[in-house]
Amino acid sequence: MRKVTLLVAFLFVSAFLLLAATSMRDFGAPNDAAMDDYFIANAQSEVAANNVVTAVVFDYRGFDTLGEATVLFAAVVGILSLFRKLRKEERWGDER
Amino acid sequence: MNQQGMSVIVRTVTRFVYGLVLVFGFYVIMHGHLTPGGGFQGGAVVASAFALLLVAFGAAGVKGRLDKHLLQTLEEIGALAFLGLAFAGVGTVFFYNLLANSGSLFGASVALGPNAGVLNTGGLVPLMNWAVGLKVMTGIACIVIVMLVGARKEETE
Amino acid sequence: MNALTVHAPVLLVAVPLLGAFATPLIGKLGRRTRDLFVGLIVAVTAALAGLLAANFFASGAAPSVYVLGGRAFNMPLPSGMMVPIRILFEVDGMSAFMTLITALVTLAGAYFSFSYWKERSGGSMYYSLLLLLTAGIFGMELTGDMFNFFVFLEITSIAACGLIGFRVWLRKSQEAGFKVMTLYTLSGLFVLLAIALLYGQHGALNIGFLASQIGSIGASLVDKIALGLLLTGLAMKAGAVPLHMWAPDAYGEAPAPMSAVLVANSQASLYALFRVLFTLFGVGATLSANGWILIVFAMLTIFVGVTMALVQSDIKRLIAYGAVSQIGYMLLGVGVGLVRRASLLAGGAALADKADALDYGFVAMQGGIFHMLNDAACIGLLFLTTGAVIRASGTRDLNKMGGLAHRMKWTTIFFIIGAFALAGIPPFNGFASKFLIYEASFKLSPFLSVIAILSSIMLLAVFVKAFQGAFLGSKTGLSDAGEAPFGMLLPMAVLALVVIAFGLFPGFFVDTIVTPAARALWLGPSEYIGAVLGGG
Amino acid sequence: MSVGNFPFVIAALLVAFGLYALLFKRNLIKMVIGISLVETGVNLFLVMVGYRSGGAAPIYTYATAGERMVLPTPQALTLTSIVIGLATTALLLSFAVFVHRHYGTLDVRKIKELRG
Repeated sequence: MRKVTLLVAFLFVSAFLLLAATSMRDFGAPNDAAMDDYFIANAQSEVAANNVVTAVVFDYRGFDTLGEATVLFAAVVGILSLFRKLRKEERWGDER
Repeated sequence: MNQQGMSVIVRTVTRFVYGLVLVFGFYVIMHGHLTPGGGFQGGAVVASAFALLLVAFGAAGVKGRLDKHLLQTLEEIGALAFLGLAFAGVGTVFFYNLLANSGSLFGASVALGPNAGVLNTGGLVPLMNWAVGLKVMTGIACIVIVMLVGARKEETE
Repeated sequence: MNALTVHAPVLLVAVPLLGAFATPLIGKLGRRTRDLFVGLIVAVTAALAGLLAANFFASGAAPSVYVLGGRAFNMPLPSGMMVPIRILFEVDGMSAFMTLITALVTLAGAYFSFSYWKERSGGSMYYSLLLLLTAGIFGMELTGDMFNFFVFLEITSIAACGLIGFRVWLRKSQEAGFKVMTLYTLSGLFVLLAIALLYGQHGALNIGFLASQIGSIGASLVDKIALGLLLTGLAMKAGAVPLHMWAPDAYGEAPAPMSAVLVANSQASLYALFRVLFTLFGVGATLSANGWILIVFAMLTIFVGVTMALVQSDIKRLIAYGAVSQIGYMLLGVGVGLVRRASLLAGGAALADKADALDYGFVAMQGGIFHMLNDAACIGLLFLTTGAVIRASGTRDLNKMGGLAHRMKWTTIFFIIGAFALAGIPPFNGFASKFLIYEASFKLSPFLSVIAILSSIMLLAVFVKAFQGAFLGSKTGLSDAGEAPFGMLLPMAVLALVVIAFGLFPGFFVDTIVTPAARALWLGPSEYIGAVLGGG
Repeated sequence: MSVGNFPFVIAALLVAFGLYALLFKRNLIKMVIGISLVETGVNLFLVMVGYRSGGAAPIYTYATAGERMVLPTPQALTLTSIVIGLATTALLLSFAVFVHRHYGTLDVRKIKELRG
């Protein structure tokens, strides 16, 4: 029963994905690139960086990068908290 | 692979390669605004050098050299530095790049179009690269060490 | 407008982030200093949320933008461009309303933790994760950019899972951590794939711009598949049945105050779901079908949540299923509103004329949105009382507890308030919002309203069982049980006061904060787009 | 020669394979591998969306004058999502270590205290 449900869900989602991929526009021909053309044209004058990708990562979309650094920070804190030293009273299996 | 690390060949090669990998990682971070790469990529390269040390010498072999508390502190400092650089522009808008084209440190303008690249450009971007690079190298190294040492403990139990 | 008001949206994210980064460093100075610091950061964040909301609701409720890294905070478009280049934050009625909920719950959860988590190891990391979760939730609610939203979604996922697995000595918490992280990641990847599809079609990531594109040229097949992926991913993250497998585990296994914050996290996903349905695909998509999908989700969630709560003997898990069922009421209210809105649009009626208490669609929206706030307050209260109860008795099994009412008078009273409010008994806040939902959904279909009312009654039975198991009976086997310390009672009392206040003066709160929020969704994307692209 | 949208189909297939591993494998580590596959597929899709035929990398250092460049935004987004993927994978693997410590197995059929 469980397996059949999973199989149906899997086939359904996969079919949707393939449908989305086949009805996309052609590869290598973006519909609307106004935003990216702006980056390519103005990264040197506005950010003074030769690498447009870095200009996007740290200036135009800098807030994403802050979030990304935060995600890594959260993972480090989470992993350190899993492997931390426990106190004596925190016994295996205590539900408090 | 045992607690003492791998064979003498691997350890010798590691001693040679380790420094080169570090230098390459720092190069990638430093030239992030000019060539492919940046803080994340360079940080990952440096962290891979730490991982190489761990693999070659074992958890016991690097015990004195890579301390996880120090790494964690450095990571927090990197994160705070990045956030601080973002706050620096708050007089105008959060994340405003106030050093770009200002003429001060990293503030040189760049010639439009293809050029050879000048290191002294990019405003806050190179500084952020360094902050993120510090954060990523210490963060990933911290993850690798903690997971390796933690997994070891389980085997001996 | 002064500088603080201008920068309030971004400070709401940046201040908790600063706290999260600095907490492990400050933690080296000792527990008291760290608690003071965290308390200060949480209080400042809550004050900023209050300032933002007060300023917004006082100023006539037009959406405002904040451009990150631009030359001025209110210039989304560079000269001559039609596309917003930078990431921007956008505050409208709904997001201002959501920040209030998050601020309330995190305030209660953090201050409760100061005494709840006092004797535990890893306190600095605990508060760091809490602040990261807070920052992520605020970011999800305020951002106006699809990819930025995804980044904040992932921050909340990772921080939440770190908190769920925080009690490593419990085997169940580790199982829950793995399961929840898997499903959160999967939902995040669905959202990311949808973003990639939308970017591939329209070459932009700004929600307002995408909405105007979809509105003007109509939703293509790829857009509709992206909508399906967004619906699936966000419903999964919000814990709607049949994608709820993670929710009871997460709420049940996290430390008690964090369960309350996790509910706020689910509500932020729910907010994003509404944002997608009303703003991103507000015109030009199959609105009525979307509404009915929400209603089906809602009925399943209400029914499954309550029936599963009936058979639990673990008090935390019982309340967790109660929390799942409440998500269904919010979905029901907003789904009914969406169906009604679609039929009004098809009939050519002006939506602005219908945005009052006379049209049942708008009333349903008010009910669903008001219920988010009410649910956060009373579920938060219930989780906090459960934390106090488990701490006093040392077990979560209702069959082993008993007689706590003799020793924990205040906790008992707070539990009764929370339970009655959640089951929708009159003088409390749950009744105020559930009544609006019943009334409005009855006009769409009596069947919906009957199921919703019956489920509420069953929920009351569930809580009577839990109350009888935990609090009534003789004083047995609980030698060290005593009243919870003052530090834990105070946050509970604050939430109880909120529950009572919203129950006694629902009209005032509906008029001042709920109606602008409901209007922001009901009127569709034109105002939201106008704030970004100008004109409108 | 035009390739139509065949590359997108490849990325979608990769996502589907990952989903298959996630849903039908019984080992926690293999489930993590499934998640990683889905992630890779989505990242591949994202970076493909930004390709412009004949375009070079959007970096001006030593570039040829007047050259066509591919779109920079998807590359930045992919960079972000790769790091996010790294973080989630690391956390998932840590949870797997602890599940193994508590239950002594990685088989999902034997780890089922949280049912119902």
